[in-house]
Amino acid sequence: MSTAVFKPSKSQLADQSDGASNYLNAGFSAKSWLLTVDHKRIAILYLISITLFFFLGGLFAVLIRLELLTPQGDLMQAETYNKMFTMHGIVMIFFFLIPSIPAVLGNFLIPLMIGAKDLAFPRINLLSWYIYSVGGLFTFAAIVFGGVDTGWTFYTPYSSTYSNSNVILVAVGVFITGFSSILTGLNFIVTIHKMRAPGMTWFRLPLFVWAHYATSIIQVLGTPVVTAAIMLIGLERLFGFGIFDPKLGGDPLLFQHLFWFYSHPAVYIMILPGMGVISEVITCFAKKKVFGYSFIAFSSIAIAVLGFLVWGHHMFTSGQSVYTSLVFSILTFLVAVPSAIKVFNWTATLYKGAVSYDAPMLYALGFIGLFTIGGLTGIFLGTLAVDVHVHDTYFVVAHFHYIMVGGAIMAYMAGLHFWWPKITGRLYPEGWARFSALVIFIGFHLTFFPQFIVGYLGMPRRYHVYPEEFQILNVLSTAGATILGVGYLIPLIYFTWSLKSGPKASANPWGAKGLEWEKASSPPSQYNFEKTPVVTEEAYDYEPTIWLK
Amino acid sequence: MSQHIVPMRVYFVIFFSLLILTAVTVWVAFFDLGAVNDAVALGIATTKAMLVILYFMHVRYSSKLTWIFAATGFLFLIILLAFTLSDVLTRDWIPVSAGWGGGAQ
Amino acid sequence: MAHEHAALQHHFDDMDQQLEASTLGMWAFLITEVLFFGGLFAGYLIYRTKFPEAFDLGSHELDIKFGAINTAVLIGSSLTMVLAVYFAQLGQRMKIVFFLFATLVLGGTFLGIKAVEYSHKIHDGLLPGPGFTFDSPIADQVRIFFSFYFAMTGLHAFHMIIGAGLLSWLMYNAWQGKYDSSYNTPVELVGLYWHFVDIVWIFLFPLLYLIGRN
Amino acid sequence: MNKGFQLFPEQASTLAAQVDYLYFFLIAVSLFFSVLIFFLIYVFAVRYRRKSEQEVPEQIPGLLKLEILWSVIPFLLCMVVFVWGATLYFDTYSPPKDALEYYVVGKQWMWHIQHPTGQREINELHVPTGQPIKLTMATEDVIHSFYIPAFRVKRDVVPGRYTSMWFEATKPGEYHLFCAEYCGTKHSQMRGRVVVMEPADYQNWLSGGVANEPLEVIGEKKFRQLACHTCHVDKPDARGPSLVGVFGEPVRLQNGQTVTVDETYIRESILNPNAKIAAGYRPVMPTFKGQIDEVGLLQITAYIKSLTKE
Repeated sequence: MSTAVFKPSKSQLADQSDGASNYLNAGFSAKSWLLTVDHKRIAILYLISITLFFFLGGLFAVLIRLELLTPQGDLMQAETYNKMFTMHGIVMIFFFLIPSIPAVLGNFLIPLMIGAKDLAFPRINLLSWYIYSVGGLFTFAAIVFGGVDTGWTFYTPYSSTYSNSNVILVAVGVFITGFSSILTGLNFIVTIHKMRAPGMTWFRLPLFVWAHYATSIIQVLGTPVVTAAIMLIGLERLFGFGIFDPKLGGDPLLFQHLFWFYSHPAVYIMILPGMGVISEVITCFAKKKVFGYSFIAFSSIAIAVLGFLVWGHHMFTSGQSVYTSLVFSILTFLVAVPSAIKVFNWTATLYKGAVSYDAPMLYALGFIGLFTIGGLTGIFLGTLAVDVHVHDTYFVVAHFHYIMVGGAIMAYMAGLHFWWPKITGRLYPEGWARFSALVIFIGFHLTFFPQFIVGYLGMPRRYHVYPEEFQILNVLSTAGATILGVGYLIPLIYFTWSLKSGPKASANPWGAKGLEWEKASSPPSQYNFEKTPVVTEEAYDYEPTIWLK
Repeated sequence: MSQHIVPMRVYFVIFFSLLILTAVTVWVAFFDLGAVNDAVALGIATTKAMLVILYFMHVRYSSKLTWIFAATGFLFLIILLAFTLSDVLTRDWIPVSAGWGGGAQ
Repeated sequence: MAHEHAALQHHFDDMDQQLEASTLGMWAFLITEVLFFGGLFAGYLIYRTKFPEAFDLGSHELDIKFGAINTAVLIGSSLTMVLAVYFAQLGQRMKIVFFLFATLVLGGTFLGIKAVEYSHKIHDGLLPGPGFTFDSPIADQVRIFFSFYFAMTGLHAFHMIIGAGLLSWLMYNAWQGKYDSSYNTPVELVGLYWHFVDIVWIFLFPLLYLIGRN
Repeated sequence: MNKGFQLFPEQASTLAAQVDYLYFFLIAVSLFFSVLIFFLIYVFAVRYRRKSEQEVPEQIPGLLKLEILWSVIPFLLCMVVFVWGATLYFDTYSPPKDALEYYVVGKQWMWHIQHPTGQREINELHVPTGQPIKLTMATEDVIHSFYIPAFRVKRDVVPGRYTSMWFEATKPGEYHLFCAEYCGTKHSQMRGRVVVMEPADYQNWLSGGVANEPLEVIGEKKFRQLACHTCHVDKPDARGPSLVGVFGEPVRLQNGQTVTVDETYIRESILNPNAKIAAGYRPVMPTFKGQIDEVGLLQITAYIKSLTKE
């Protein structure tokens, strides 16, 4: 592993103190971006690619909602519809939600927050973006060549034997992308262990970093198992291996176990980083030390570990053993506790604060509201008898959209607004940002709340046509989706506008705590800090502290 | 952390232990001991793996952090195996025909 | 920082930090590998539980000689690998190259024997798929055994091939004199990887060849 | 079937109300916590609004007692819900002894249903009220899931084995029957209706339909058609074991193990005869894989079950 020695020269350091030299203007050629090993530039590469995938996945969502406007299948064929929801799921989960906060905000911020010059393995970081892109290309090719119709869950034997669509191409795409996720997680773990600045002890770390540490554990432990399962599907389709073929004695439930061993914890890959963002935003806009720091920190780790013990709650009706279901159910309730702890602590942080309502805070408060509903309905699904009724209905669809869209994307938006001045050095238009937060909040509820009702009524998910008494609720949902879509387009426009025309941001426009605000310029210089910072205080140390007894 | 250099002798001792264990496990496989066979084969394999991890991979001389990392992978592997197996083994405890008129129990 | 090593990357403070980070990264990667193979082991375990007779029949088809010899070969290659690391720590250039080469040869031997085994099995119609033939009332279940046999040993062999590539790259660098007592991290990391691949085989051998033999 | 706008599904089985009580309890708990959180956020947000840019509030790092309180209370509530839900769930796995057995076979994309009296239906299920009904289900191809929202029951139908579920309808009417597990192109059209009738109406319906033979009679015909009876006869020197009175009884296998003769064992013995051979017999039976479908398997099983010792 030979490498050249990069050291900022004296002149570069002098430049950056007057804001002239930063990571953005350190080079303008395509090569300086595509072969960069700077974690901040790689974060920008991710930002662009996941935005593309987000709007691609969003397009599928719009088409799905339009089709469901009427009970009949009038916009598209059943086959096309099935491909739509499959591609929506695959694109949104593997190519948007899983990389979103970690690969963009985590990549950009973790070294800055812990006082490091870069992630531990900068070239592996770049490699993981390329792996992600190659995986994305395979998936995109599968879409172009006619799509895939297995559902994002790839249940066997439908996916391994019966489906006539491009399962192999997509499987290869997801397989490859998995390694990108693994490498990102691995990079974060090592960085957080080994690259902290002097004085940055574990219990001085920002909660954002704790959340990402927990996320990385899941990425490293969970992803390989789904990778193996998808590899077996590939072998079965290519060579007829027959491991999942019931005609040979294969057990279709084996795939479900392997799949959910990853895919349930994967939900926490999506939501934990969001929880990290919320902890940062709430403390900053309440100007207060977070309430119960160590409880929030350890609840992240608890969620990551317990998250691996509950996957069977996706299989309560699958023919899984009753006794195994009982164990999975009780463990599922255990995961509820650390999530509840977080929500209570965030709320308590506001108590006696000095709260202001800038856009990131609006998104964060929206997150708490939506995540609370999403989390509580998760309890419904962990409850054995109730789950039997609502499993595979729109109740489930509503629940996980409350977590993933209401939770993860709200948090992503909160974080994007919060750190936008740091990332780009520009301010976004505050009025528009608050407006879009409101639009998204309203649009979201209108889209997904009716789905709880239609789900309990019994409308199964993945239905192209449905009984007509469900129509009114579906129309409401589609109307909400339209508003939601507009809500996501507004930020796209004003963010793009602010890149050129937004007012210049100071190093710490929010008056926030943390190394990235206090010790780095906006945008940060190429090597983050002029000299390695030394940490002497705890996170969010706004003066003065009163110790309650 | 400067590197800990292990005397070469240790490596040879481990190498010969591994070879002997391999011979033993093959030898035992030809006796019919029922379920004991499986236990012995897996026990020997685990022992061999431990020797490789502790000595060849230097975990014995490494920081506590490395110990934790080395253990974590296997711990979660056990979780995966245990839960999956628990499903397969207890699936038929309530037979399909439970409670049928004249049905099986 | 009085003296900076040429191999020190810009974002690390010193060589110790770089070494610790790399080693930890390798271990994290190996955790991933444990669970990657773990997915297959879970499948194997379940089917072995469901179809014990078929799996016994299947393992009778495997040649215990090949398996045992390969186990010994791989253990030998682990020894030569660890010796390469040992001499890298001492900074003895030619001995590093020699033991890396020995490891490569043993690894190649393993793959060669594996290839012979594979061709026998394929010739006997034991490759799962449309051409699978096995004379038994429970041939379908035996076919599942062979699915696992080929998937697991195939994935293992694939890791060996990658390992061989890494060894060749190390040999080139060692020959160039890039590793000495102050910097030999790549040798150590590839060593960890190679031993891990060895461990996988240590489990595959009894599971596929030995259990249910009698 | 209520075609109009609804906010809550009908309750048409003994289970429905029980599930709904638990559901309402969960809603009450959820409402309590959501309202609590939203109220607190609202109050704090208004009350502690930042007054000036320079304002820095008092810092409160946390309070252990509160943390314990809000960990323990949700945990205890969750345990209540767990026990409640688990009890109900266990009930759904324990059909009453007097349940009538129906057979369901799912295939892309239809439900094939057989009554114990022999009636066959496609995508329709007629049942009487006040009578526990047990469904034994199989699938010809991929995983399906048999779902009747008004009864609050759902169970996946898994290829290669039987699954089962039971219910007792309480309210006459027509209800939806859905396939809830995605099963391919026409998944959303794999649905039908459940018709619940008063017992007397059900009897009328049974007798009014096309002439139907009881399941075991159809099964017997199949049994003869496939020439099973040439070996499986009640004679000491027969090539195959007698099937009279075997159902539900243990049988010794050649390898020394003992299995109970149930649906799964019969199914396996027809499709893969030599996997588990009864002690004292030679592995001479050919497989019937490909000659018989899941429906036929269920019919023969019903016939074998009907063979009781005098």
